[in-house]
Amino acid sequence: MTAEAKNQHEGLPGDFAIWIFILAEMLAFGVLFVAYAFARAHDVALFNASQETLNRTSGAINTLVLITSSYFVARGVDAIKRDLSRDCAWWLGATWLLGAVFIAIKSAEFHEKFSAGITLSTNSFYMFYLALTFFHFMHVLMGMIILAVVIVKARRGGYGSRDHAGVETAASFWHMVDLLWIILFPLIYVIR
Amino acid sequence: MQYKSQAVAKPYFIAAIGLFIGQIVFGLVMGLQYVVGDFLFPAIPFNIARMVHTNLLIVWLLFGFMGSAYYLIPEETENELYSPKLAIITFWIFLVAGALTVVGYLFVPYSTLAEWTGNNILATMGREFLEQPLITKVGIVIVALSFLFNICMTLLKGRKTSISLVLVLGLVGLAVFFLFSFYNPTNLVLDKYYWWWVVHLWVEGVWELILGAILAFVLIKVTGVDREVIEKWLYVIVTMTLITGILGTGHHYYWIGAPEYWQWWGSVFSALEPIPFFMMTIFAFNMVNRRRREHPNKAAVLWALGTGVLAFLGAGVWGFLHTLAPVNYYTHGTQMTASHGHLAFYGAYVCVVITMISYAMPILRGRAANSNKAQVVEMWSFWLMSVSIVFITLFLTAAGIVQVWLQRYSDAPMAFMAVQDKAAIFYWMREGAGVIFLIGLLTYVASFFIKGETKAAA
Amino acid sequence: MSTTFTKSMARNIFYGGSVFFFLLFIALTVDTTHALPKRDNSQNITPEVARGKKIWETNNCIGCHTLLGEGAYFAPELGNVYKRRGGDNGGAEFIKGWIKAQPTGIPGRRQMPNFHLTDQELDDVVAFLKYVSEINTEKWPPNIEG
Amino acid sequence: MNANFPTLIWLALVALTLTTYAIGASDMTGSGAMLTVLFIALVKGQMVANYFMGLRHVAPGWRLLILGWFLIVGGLIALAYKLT
Repeated sequence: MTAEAKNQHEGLPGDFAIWIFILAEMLAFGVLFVAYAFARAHDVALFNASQETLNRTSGAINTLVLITSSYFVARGVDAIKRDLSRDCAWWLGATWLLGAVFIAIKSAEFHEKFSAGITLSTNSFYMFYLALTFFHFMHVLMGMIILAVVIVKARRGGYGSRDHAGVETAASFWHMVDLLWIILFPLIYVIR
Repeated sequence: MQYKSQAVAKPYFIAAIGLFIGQIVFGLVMGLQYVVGDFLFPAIPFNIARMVHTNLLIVWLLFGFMGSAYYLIPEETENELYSPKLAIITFWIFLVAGALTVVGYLFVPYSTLAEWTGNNILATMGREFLEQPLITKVGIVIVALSFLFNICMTLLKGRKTSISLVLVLGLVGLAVFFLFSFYNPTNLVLDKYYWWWVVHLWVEGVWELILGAILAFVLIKVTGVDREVIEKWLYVIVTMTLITGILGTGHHYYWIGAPEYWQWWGSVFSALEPIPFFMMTIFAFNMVNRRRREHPNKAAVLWALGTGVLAFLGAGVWGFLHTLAPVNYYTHGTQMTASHGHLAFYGAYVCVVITMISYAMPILRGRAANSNKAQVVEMWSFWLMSVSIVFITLFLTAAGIVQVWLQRYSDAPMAFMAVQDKAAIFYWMREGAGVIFLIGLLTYVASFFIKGETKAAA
Repeated sequence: MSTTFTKSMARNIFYGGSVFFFLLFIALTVDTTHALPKRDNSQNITPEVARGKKIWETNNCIGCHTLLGEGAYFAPELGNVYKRRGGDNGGAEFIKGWIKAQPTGIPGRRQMPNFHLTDQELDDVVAFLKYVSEINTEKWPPNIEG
Repeated sequence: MNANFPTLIWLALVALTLTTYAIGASDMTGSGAMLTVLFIALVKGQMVANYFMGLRHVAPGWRLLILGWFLIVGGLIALAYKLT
């Protein structure tokens, strides 16, 4: 495994280290998704019943929020490639705001569940629902921290068309967060 | 030896190997007691021999880690150790405290030892691996603080490399998590919950940082590969270690009364724990293949590669065998656990400490590497010890399977002692492998005294 | 351009990743702490149980036995010994009788030392083992043999 | 790739999300709905990975890895639902 992944096309966007982290996270989430599916196979009635109590609309809104934020961050990367440092900072700022919206919606959902006395130990469905969405929730927060660091540097013109690995690293991580939710939303909120 | 103060590491390495021999002797005593129940009874009952075996293991590994740190920190930070005198004082305090504790185990009934050493003030004794009396635990904290003070002062003054940073993070983590050994609530579930913060977050957390840092240092020295490449992969490996190991603690929380969700979290994240060990093996072989110099110390290179492979085998593969909750339900508390324990401790921590000793000792004695004759003997000791520990692991795995089959999985489970008799054949074979291990260890010690023409000092 | 792979990014991910997962572990620990009282049988911890635990520790029983599967594998699991030996009718008498009768002295067999416990200490140890046997361990061990 | 190509991708993603939501809101159950929803998730994932993440002009190995992940995870989920 050579350190610089030489390939005839362009290299992976951003820093290779983040890609090792992204693949590890996707592996962990993938295993948890499959674990959810097989745990459900043991107790379909309970899962379906508990699933009804979820707020599917807020889940859908969150999906739209994350997809749009993924679009914004892609536009941000596109902007920095054309040396538009301020535009990039603006797009990333918009992405960050949508992340905050996601956090707000999700926090409301959690609050509603916790105040209803639902915890990780209530039943198997809620364990997976709370565990997976909280694990993802923490990743959104982490993504926002990374984005914030990049936004600050971008506003100071720290990136250019030749050197924007930092922006692409943050963007790749954020897209991963969106990718995970793209599976998580239908799996937990929709399929029954 | 670039810095005079690196000589401080020598007594630590000698003490480490000495205590290692003691550990193996008591291991053999216990191995025989498994098949001849009243061997040395009542002079040394099994539980006393076990305490000495496990405590000597941990103490000699700590000596090895401290010796390694005293050797590599001056070289990494490019300045003399802050206070070699303090290091020697710490050495004697730790050695005397350890020796007194072992003497206390052997010659004083444990309950009396508890009376004398303030267990009534703060009860911390009587738990696996943490059997040390209160005063010894306090002594360990003092030794750790003075050691960390010495290392950190040296680090602050000198060059800060990633290797020394990761090593010091691991050592500080080791000291911090040891403090949980003072917490011993009456609630058994809480007691066990935080007991694992000492044991698991050591050997599947911060100790892996120490392991990674020492291995990276030795690989830079013996392969001459660019430091930037090695330190980059060191960070990736220790990142994978912590992101899987921290939540991996869950695989100890299945059956001790903690909530049921730990069965999911513990299984998933501990199943990922072999990944950093796999990466470490790839990393070690890759670096050696891309080496830019032929280092005369072939034995140290063999130990470094052995560390990668055996750590992956012992901690990775044998760990994964019984980490998933549905499997662990049957293997928990059987010989399967003991088999994983042996190969994991040897493959990961014994091997890396010996890698460092094999690399550093010749230099401390004024030559780049031992003579070829000595190195051949040392390589023999590597294969004798490694193969015999693998056989110990295989025999204990077989005993574990017998135990699971007869006592746990069957509809008509047999009583514990009856099952132990059924597995006696494997315990005999394990004892034989243990004797070969001791021969291998003595061969290793002998390799230091074999003369012959040697290369000039590095 | 080929993928960049810098040490500084690897270091940042090391710090970020470890802090992230340690916080997650703390969150799960907090939830466990809240959930424990309903399942760790701590409501049955009496002074006898506390003394029994101290006797269990100061005689290093964990050096030969396992408790809830953790310890030495030389002697039987004692997490469910109270139930195995008859529970509320006869469990206590069996355990006390067994401890007093040790060592058996049968040549070649594994020996348990005699700890010279007073009757009160024996009752305390039984109270501790009874308390341990009622902890919710997710139906572990698989059967009464432990 | 003209300027508003990403916008088209974005609109497609929104549409697919609304479709998933519609399926969820309706009382369509059974493997038909499940497979459709999983397929939509796969398509959305590929669109984000290839167009937004920029994997389109990266070595095919990485793109296959991401596609493989979706196929394996989606496949196992479908398998689990088939078992019920």
